[in-house]
Amino acid sequence: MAVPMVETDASARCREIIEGEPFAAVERWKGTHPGGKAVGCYPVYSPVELVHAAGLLPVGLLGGGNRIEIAHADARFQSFICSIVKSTLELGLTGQLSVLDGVLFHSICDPARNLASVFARNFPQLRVEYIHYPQNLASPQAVTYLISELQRVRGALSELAGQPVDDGALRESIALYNRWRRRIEDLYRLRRTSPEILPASESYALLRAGTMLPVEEHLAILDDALARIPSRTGKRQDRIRVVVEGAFCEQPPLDLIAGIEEAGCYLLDDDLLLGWRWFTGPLPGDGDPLLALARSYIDRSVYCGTKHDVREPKAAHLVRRVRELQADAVIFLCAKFCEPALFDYALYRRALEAESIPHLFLEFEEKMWIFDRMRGEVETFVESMLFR
Amino acid sequence: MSEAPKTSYQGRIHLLQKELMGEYYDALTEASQAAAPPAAYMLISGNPVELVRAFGMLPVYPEVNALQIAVKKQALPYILKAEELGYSVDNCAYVKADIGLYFSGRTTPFGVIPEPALILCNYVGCNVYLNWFEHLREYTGAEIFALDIPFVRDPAGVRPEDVQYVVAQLRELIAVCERLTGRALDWEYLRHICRLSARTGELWAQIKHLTKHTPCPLDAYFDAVTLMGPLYCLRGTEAGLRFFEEAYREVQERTQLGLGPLPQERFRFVIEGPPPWPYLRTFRDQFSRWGAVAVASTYSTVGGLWEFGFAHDPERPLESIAMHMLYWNLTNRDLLRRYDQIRRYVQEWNADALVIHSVKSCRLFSAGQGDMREYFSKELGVPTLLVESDLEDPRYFSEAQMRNRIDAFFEALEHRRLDPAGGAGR
Amino acid sequence: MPLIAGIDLGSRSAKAVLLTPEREVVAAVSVRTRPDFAAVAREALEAALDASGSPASSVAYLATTGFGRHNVPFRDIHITEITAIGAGALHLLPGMRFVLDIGFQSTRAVRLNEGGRVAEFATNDKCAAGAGGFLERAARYLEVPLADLGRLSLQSDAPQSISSICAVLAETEIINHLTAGATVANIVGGIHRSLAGRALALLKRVRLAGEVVFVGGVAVQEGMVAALQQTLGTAVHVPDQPQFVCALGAALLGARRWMETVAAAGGAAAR
Amino acid sequence: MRYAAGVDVGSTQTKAIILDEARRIVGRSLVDTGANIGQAAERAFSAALAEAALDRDEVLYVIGTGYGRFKVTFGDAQVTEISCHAKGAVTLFPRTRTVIDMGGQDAKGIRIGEGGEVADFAMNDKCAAGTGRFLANAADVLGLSLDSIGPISLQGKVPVRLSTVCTVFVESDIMAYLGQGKRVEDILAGVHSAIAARTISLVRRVGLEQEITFTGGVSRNVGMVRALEAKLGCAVNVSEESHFMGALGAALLALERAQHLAAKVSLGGPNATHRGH
Repeated sequence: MAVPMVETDASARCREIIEGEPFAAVERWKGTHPGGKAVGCYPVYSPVELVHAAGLLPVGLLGGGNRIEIAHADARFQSFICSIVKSTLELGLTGQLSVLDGVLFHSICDPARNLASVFARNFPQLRVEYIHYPQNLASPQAVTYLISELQRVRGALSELAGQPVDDGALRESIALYNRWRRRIEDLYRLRRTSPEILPASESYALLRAGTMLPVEEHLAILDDALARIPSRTGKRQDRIRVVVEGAFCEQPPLDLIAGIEEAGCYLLDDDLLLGWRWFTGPLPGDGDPLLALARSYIDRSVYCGTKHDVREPKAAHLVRRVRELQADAVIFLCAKFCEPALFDYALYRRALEAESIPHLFLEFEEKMWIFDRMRGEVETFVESMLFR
Repeated sequence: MSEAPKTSYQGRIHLLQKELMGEYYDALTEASQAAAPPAAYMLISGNPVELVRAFGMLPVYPEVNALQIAVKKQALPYILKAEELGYSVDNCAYVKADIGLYFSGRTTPFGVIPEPALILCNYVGCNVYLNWFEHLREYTGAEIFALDIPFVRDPAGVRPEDVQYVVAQLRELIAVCERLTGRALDWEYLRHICRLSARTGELWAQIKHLTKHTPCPLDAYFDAVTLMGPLYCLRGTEAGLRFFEEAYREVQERTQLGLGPLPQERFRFVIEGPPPWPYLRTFRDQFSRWGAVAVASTYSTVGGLWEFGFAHDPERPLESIAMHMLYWNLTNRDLLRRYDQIRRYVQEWNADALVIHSVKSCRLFSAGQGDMREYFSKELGVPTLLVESDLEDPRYFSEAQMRNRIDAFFEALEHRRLDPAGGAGR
Repeated sequence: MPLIAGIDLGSRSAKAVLLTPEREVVAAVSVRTRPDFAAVAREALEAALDASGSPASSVAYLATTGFGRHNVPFRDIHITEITAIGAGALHLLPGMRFVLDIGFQSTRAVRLNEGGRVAEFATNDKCAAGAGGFLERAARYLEVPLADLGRLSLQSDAPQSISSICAVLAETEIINHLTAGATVANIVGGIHRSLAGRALALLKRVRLAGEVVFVGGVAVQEGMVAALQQTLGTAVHVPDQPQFVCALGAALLGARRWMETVAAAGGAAAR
Repeated sequence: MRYAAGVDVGSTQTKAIILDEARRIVGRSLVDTGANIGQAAERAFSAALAEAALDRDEVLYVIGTGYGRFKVTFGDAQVTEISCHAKGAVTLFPRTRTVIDMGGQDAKGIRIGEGGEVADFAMNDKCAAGTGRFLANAADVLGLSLDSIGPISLQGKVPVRLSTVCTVFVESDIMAYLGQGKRVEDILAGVHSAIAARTISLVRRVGLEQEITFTGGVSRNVGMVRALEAKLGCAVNVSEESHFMGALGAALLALERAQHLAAKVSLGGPNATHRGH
């Protein structure tokens, strides 16, 4: 770490969870919840409130990271397909997803859609649901359609859970996740205001662990971390303040995030695990919960490379965010072969150059082990910004 | 080495097609100068061209423009132009060629592409469509309509909610077109256009079934793509219908005469995936050398699956247009439905093998084709060859590498024929 | 007299440059890289000291750059290649705004601002068929000494296109051209053309406008320079010993720091 | 007495083998391919003839294979190296069911059917990761000879993990590990294990039925043989002839052809069918 700091128990625990055996935390949960079932949520966004309300454990299905050796999956998906598609399939082909009872995919990109089919064919014991979120958000029909789609998913989840999901339970889950997202927002706010005491790599670890734990348990961890971290002290260094964009699906290794910081950046904001903090405000707790979910998706959710809203261009969002945070630059951290991110980059770059906001483009793969090359580029970028 | 046989088939349809496509691009050129009739940019996969025509709008297909440039071996400069603008070498090259073209004055060797009055993004399966038209909207500033087509995700097929959703959006689209063209929709004219499309689709379907004959009267891949131009650019017009009446006559005649595209048909194969447009001829010859003919292809069904029973319904125009986009085309169906389609081809079209042409640009097609190969070669025992290149970017085609794999594949098939003992895998 | 050293630890060779405080080059040497970067750095430094006939004690400040810049425990500072290249190129050819560096395994385009600082840069993160290592392997296939490539391509009348994205497939292309009976000169010409094309793409990413300084090991090949002139449609300047520009830049920046800090603080501590 | 020959024109080396009717090798040669491929084929064939002390017209049938097979202009037919490697492997190791072939530009997996024919095959796709070139580059970066890296890799105690099997970017990975002070033998062990994993997942596309025979230039690399065996959990057949396998297979096929023709049986195939057009 740039600033020597004692890691809080909460952070240490989270690091264990994400660097330990995949899904060990889920195994533990199943141990204490006989008959409990877990549902994998493939990026980007899954209606976790529905999963939770059905009494199922929503689990982040986020690829194999850099500990897995691809020995089967690259026979199914070619070399020009991104890593997360292959590593997720590899987990399945090597029996490491047996802890899951269902998986939710949605229309984020073409490889992910075909992966859903390959899952259905290769893992008949898994309940595979493919969700189509509306891409015509300007249409008044979108809400009606999305409610019917969420209704369909609710049906599938209650079949899996063996119990109906009633509106009451759903409202409670919504309230719970509203609280959870508020805490995550607190975490990001703290990082923005005091990056010297909360490195992005640590806040990421704290967030990432939430994709493996029951939300109730994770809320306690966040409360603990948020209580302790502010009392830390650390010297604010002469670094550039950046917004990281492009890693909303495949996730970069923790060490890469740390490496970018150490190369001289404070990461004020990012789109890592974006789907888990999808809504920009709390969901209404009263009224029809499906309507609340649908309306929030359409009118109060983050901008994202996999969500196409003709009502407002993504680039405008990004520029506004950079201005709001008074960031010096944007670092694009795009997963290799991630078409949505790579396409967005062309539009973002155009908008940033019009606003003369400096930016650096980096490509990563979750399976990376050494980052010297990228780190060198970030160092140069920082040098070019600090001594212009 | 000795010269191998090349295709002998150059029929009336090939000439007529050139003529009609020439006229189509002349119309685009005129429109680009007169700024009328209004041009609607659309995508090939199941689309509502019938509706667009009913308003007298001119359908423009960036995909067709991109492939025409590739066929003329002129795609690379446009692709590089787009890469200068920040597009990645890993982005779909159709998009890059089209955007490179847009920033090079929209002028091609075969015509000038008009500016769009409407950017009609019919999101049928391919997610790249969304990015593509989002970007075109950014560059052209034209009005965009994002026609959202729910993916076929339910084993049972299309859901009533999906149809209602699409029909409702079509009604919104009608309002947009009425505003843009200043004319009200003439429902009778729309029904007339649907009638033309229905008849056209029927003839196309019959041609697809004629390729079950031995010898196969036309190559269901290399010759079928010739027919696809008119199918997309002229569907719903009298000229388009006349072309398919002519085409059907010619193919049926060849069937009766027992004529195939090659002097001798020695292998029948099904092919999956779009062609390598910049090297179409080279690629075809590598099969012709072996007397191999494509009897069915998935690529020829991206725009519609008429051969499996679809026809536009003049009495229910919006519903049938919706069903065309939702269900009756290859791209909006999940991968496993594509496996079934290919299995039917192999069995009912009596093929010896499956060839998967995996193109980097189009992940909708290629992502997971290794699993497809697994399914056909291991579970069904269909000899399967997977080769890679691209549909637009010449930098991904390696002639020697391609030929090496194709030759090896047919050497093995041949060997198995001569030596039934080694019938393993058949 | 105190000397400032700049060492560029690259993937193939380590280059050392020695400067007087007046920015005068007294030695520039190159040694082959070995796994132990620290040892290689020492070796390069000693070779440079021998060449200049100065004692080890005369090294007042050491700046490292290149791949192994972090692995030299006795350095005073490490600087990234791109920053060093910018400083070196601008020193040799004042007023230049664009620098192209083609080394063994990476190609870089840099845009400098008035102060000679890096304003923008781009590297060949995708395709090593755009770098010097590719030329070396090509030379092996074509059975011509690397040194002759430059002259050879000048004799090409019909350069063969090498378009593959991947260096390995590009090698296959070369073999195919040979199979098809193309002349070696035309293949080399084609290789230089394709490298120039890739360089142009990189330079466009930093908004090329104006003349270009071409540095790095590959810059010694006339044929490459000619191909660049043609492809870029602008003047391409190659300084003497272009392969030392990165080490020189490190030494120059080192000298600046030495002046500002070490000297101010009363001279470098005995090393 | 009838003779037949196979000439394998590879990207770096060209090999020729001449067989007598009893399928005994009576002549063999190996020359560098170099820039003039046609000449290389010619040189290799002449050298083999010289070793066998035969005249050209005593060799009834010649098959060219390898990337430069169409430059074997004096040949009677061309056959891809896939068929040839399979033929050679099955002849030397009759119980071969799977052939792993690693050459400079290509990696291949071949499944052999009951009849000894090619039942299925898979080759590296557009991405050249995992071909022999990868090892050559690794050797280059480390300043070692290609022949030495295999034995050295066996000394590795803690193999490093490469983040890429990209033949091009392995260089920066290796440099970085050197920077971190990793031992050369551990880096090489990591390199071999990464390529073995990549190759096996390629071969898995056609199945991994035993016995498995390892052919091609890389099969001379003992480090790769061990790495493959470790990951496969079984021994692989490797022959002294392994890197002559293509030429040997071509010669065997040529001999069969010659006998077929003598028996007036026509075999078809594009070249055979249209010879004399």
